[in-house]
Amino acid sequence: MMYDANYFRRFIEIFAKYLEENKEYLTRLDAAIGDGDHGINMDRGAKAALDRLSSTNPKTPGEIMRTVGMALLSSVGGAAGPLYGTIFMRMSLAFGNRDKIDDKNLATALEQALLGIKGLGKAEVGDKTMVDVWEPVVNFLKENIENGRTLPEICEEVVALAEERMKATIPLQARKGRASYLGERSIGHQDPGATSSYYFFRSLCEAIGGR
Amino acid sequence: MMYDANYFRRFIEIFAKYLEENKEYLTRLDAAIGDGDHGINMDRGAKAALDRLSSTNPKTPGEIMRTVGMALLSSVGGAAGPLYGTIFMRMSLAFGNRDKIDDKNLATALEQALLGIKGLGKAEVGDKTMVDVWEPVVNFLKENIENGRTLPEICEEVVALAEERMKATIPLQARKGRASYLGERSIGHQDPGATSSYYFFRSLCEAIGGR
Amino acid sequence: MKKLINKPEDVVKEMLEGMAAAHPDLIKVHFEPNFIYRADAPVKGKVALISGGGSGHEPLHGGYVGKGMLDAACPGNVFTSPTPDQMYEAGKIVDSGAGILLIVKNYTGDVMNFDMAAELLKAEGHNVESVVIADDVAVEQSLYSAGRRGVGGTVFAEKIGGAAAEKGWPLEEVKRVVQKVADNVRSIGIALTPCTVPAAGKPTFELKEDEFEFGIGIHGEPGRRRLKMKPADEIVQMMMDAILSDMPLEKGDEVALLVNGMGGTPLMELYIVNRKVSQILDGIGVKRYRTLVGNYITSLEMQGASVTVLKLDDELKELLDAPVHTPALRWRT
Amino acid sequence: MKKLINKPEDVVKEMLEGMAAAHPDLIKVHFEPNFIYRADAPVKGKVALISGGGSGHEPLHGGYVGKGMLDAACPGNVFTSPTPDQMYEAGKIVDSGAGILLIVKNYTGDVMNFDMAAELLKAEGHNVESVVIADDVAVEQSLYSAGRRGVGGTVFAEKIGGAAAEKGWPLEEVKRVVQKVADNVRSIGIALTPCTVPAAGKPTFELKEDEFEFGIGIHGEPGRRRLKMKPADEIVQMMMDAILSDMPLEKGDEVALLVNGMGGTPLMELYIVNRKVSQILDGIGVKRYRTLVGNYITSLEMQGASVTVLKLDDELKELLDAPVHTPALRWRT
Ligand SMILES: Nc1ncnc2c1ncn2[C@@H]1O[C@H](COP(=O)(O)OP(=O)(O)O)[C@@H](O)[C@H]1O
Ligand SMILES: Nc1ncnc2c1ncn2[C@@H]1O[C@H](COP(=O)(O)OP(=O)(O)O)[C@@H](O)[C@H]1O
Ligand SMILES: [Mg+2]
Ligand SMILES: [Mg+2]
Ligand SMILES: [Mg+2]
Ligand SMILES: [Mg+2]
Repeated sequence: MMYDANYFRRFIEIFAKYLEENKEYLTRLDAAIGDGDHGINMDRGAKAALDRLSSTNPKTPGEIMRTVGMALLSSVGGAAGPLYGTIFMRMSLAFGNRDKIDDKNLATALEQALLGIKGLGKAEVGDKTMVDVWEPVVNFLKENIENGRTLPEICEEVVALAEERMKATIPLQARKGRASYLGERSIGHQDPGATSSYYFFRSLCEAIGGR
Repeated sequence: MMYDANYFRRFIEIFAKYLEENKEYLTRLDAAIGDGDHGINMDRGAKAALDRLSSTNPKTPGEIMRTVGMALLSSVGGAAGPLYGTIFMRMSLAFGNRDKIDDKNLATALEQALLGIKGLGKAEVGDKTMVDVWEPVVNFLKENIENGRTLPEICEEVVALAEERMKATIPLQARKGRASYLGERSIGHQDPGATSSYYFFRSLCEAIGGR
Repeated sequence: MKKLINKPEDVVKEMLEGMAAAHPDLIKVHFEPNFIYRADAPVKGKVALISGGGSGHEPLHGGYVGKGMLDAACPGNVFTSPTPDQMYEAGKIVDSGAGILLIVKNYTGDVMNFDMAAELLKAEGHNVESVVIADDVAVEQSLYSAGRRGVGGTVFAEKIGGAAAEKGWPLEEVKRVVQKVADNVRSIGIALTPCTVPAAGKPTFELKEDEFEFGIGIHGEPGRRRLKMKPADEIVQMMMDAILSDMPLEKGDEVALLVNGMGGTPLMELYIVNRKVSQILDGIGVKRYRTLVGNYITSLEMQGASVTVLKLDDELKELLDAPVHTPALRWRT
Repeated sequence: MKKLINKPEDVVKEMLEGMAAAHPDLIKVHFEPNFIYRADAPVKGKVALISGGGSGHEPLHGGYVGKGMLDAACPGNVFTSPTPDQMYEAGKIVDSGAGILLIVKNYTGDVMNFDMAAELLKAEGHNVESVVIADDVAVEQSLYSAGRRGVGGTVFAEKIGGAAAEKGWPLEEVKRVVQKVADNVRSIGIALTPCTVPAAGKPTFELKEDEFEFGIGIHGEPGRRRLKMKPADEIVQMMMDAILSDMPLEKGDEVALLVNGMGGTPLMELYIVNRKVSQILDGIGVKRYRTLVGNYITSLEMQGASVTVLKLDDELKELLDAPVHTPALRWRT
């Protein structure tokens, strides 16, 4: 499988749509254990990214990801801004100036993004952050793609895994980010960043259908 | 009729009891068209007066009234403090150092008190203040006492008149005091000071029963 | 009612104790009767400025006691004018012989209690003058009311009068300049929420989610009108219309501005108000000489704001800029 | 939600415009990216202090820009850390060549965004150092969390660091003394009511009439524990126990105190809090060298308070007392 610039534009559009639709939901999740801005921030960031995409009209997948990354970095703020900004910047670096991205490139790029998040935030699986979704999902993708499967073939499994790991943050006590200040009171709530990460992977998968 | 120191002590006790019982009521009336403190202030003042009476134990009607007046002046504050303070101070002056007060003395003292209120506050009948109760009631008392009747004989009429004039403040627009700032919004509410004045005259009358 | 207090009947006393603990270099506190006075009072040769009023308007007046402003402040119970004995005892302590100026906000209760105190002080040989501040343009028909209320203009009156007194001006001169402030200052206030007097335990009025009160005073009382909620810019436009129609300012005039919070308003919102106030004044060519934004005269935890505009001349500018050092206002010292 | 605002998405921009209008002598405002900077920046030979964080904590940080305190403040959206481009652009304007000290409140988002800005500035040859403020003793198990939050101690860090920079100290020395403040300051906060982020339109949490939150931060987040409402003295005792058990103060030690309102608390209540704080410190023989009471670091219109205690030595005392002239803090100038 090869993914061209259109695919990545579609991915961003779908991700932005999910963030807009779930702005209040994400904000409510963040209000319970954080400061209630995650949905507002991500929606503002996604809109800034779409604006930047349409005004600068980047041509390659790498340029698209860089444009989105820069837009998120300078508009989201909070913890999610640098984290999501890094995700897209790292993916852009991994894509280089290729016109089309294959499954292997994609897996490598996502792995780089995961390393970026972990380097920045120092969170491990189980800390009740977006890493709880990212690490298992990226590992699953990497393994399957190394074994010759393609993203369209494993899409349903990816989305299901992301959803499962997102929900699995509920019983955890947060050890990183703002929710950690709540101590045991953070138990019983779903992590907002894990939830937006679920939409990330879901959008990546749905973008394929629009080919 | 002659009224001794015991009579005036009883008057103060009854007045204090009414103010305590109607603290919230007076405060509610004042909240509607003023700043919601009339009941609190009058109750605090009455308690200060009782304290002062029991600690200094004045012997004559004039001393009792002066003690109460000073206590009100230095504990009530607001508009009601000087007004009620003046009422008791003027009555004290009119009583002089007599041991017993007759109806004529009483009528004169109340007339002096009315002059005191009007001199201080510059309010006329119809301005929606305590003067709306005081002026007709004092005129009624004065006339009847000049015609040879005594307070016990006219008590019921005095209380009824005071109540009627108190209620008659409801449709008025305030032109003096804090309620005047509300303009037409002051219409439809009973004046708090007129209401405490009704308790004043009612207490003065009920104190007779306790002789 | 949820408040960081102990017993409602103790709030004023405990507040005064807390003030004394915070500012021992600036103020002293006298209890029963209650007043706050300059730590270095009486200041030789200097006219003594005394103000006061109900508590609940903090930092007014106690926060303005100190060098270049008040010599004493007499706090009544919450929203209740102080009693004459407070001003009387304060006057005896702070009068250095140069006389006393009473700065009185125009409320029936305040005026009567201060008048009584003035009589008591005069009877003992003190030279006493008063200026009444009545700057609230919300009170339209002032002939048919107790006159305009004294609100935000009081802060400027105390600052400017205090500067004049600090310079050693005689009583008549200090009175003249405070009266000049009173004559040239206008204010208007609005409320988004009511406030709760501790002893009452309930808010003085109720407001729906989509309503605000226009033309409030500073005692948690309802305003002149209840209106549907609007964007800040429209509310400020109404406020400025009320002020400017009462105070014809000409192009080139200079003003001091006070954009004041009622106690529970975030500073962010006050700056948003100031933005529009400034735009409106700039639009008519009036120069903003100095602007204060913050909580200067409040109504407990009420959310709302007031705007005060003082027309300046050279004399007022110099006195406004003069050094001041009090718990709540400090500059050039 | 009832607020004196226009559109929720415009609050930060309009607040900045209102600040620029109010304080043209002290600050300038840059838009897109947003930051507030000293009107006289860059100040030759002086280390530049930059701080920032989410908006909604006013007067922090923008109100502390000026002589003797910050050179620039970068406001994010309400309760949201600023983005790296803000600190980057601010740094380019305010660095006179003597280097930049970033004062960062310890939140994951703030730390990451400031770190990124530091990288960008270093890449362009600026000398950049950071100090992270983490003074909130409410965060008990700091090993199992993102570490303690930065709250009221930030005000002292900015004041004292600003004084050191103003004296012309080199970057390492300014950093050292700000780190000393960070090491010797402790805070704790409580809330009686939540607050509402304009863009969210709803309060972040709900509290019953008889409940309060103990151990809150400054972002309208719930605290460590929800407790039944108590008299002020008992609440303050709990707060001081939390601070003092983390910060063994000895008889004779001197401290600076900040009794801070969360934005919607009447000053009266803050003084009532200060009364008890002072009694407790006096009780253990700790000397109160200087006390600030008021709204210094807030959470929009939240009702509540925080207490910050900074242990002083001669160096810190001198720097604390040094002249400062900003919109929100001014003395000796
Ligand atoms: N150290 C970290 N590592 C990874 N993810 C983190 C970290 N800290 C926070 N997050 C994620 O960020 C989310 C919160 O984002 P957001 O609400 O936008 O930022 P903030 O907490 O600054 O308000 C959390 O739900 C969590 O998933
Ligand atoms: N000028 C006046 N003359 C006579 N009575 C007045 C005057 N002003 C106010 N009052 C009376 O005082 C009452 C209010 O008293 P109170 O609430 O204790 O004082 P304040 O208005 O200062 O809060 C009013 O209801 C009115 O009857
Ligand atoms: Mg958040
Ligand atoms: Mg009243
Ligand atoms: Mg009153
Ligand atoms: Mg945030």
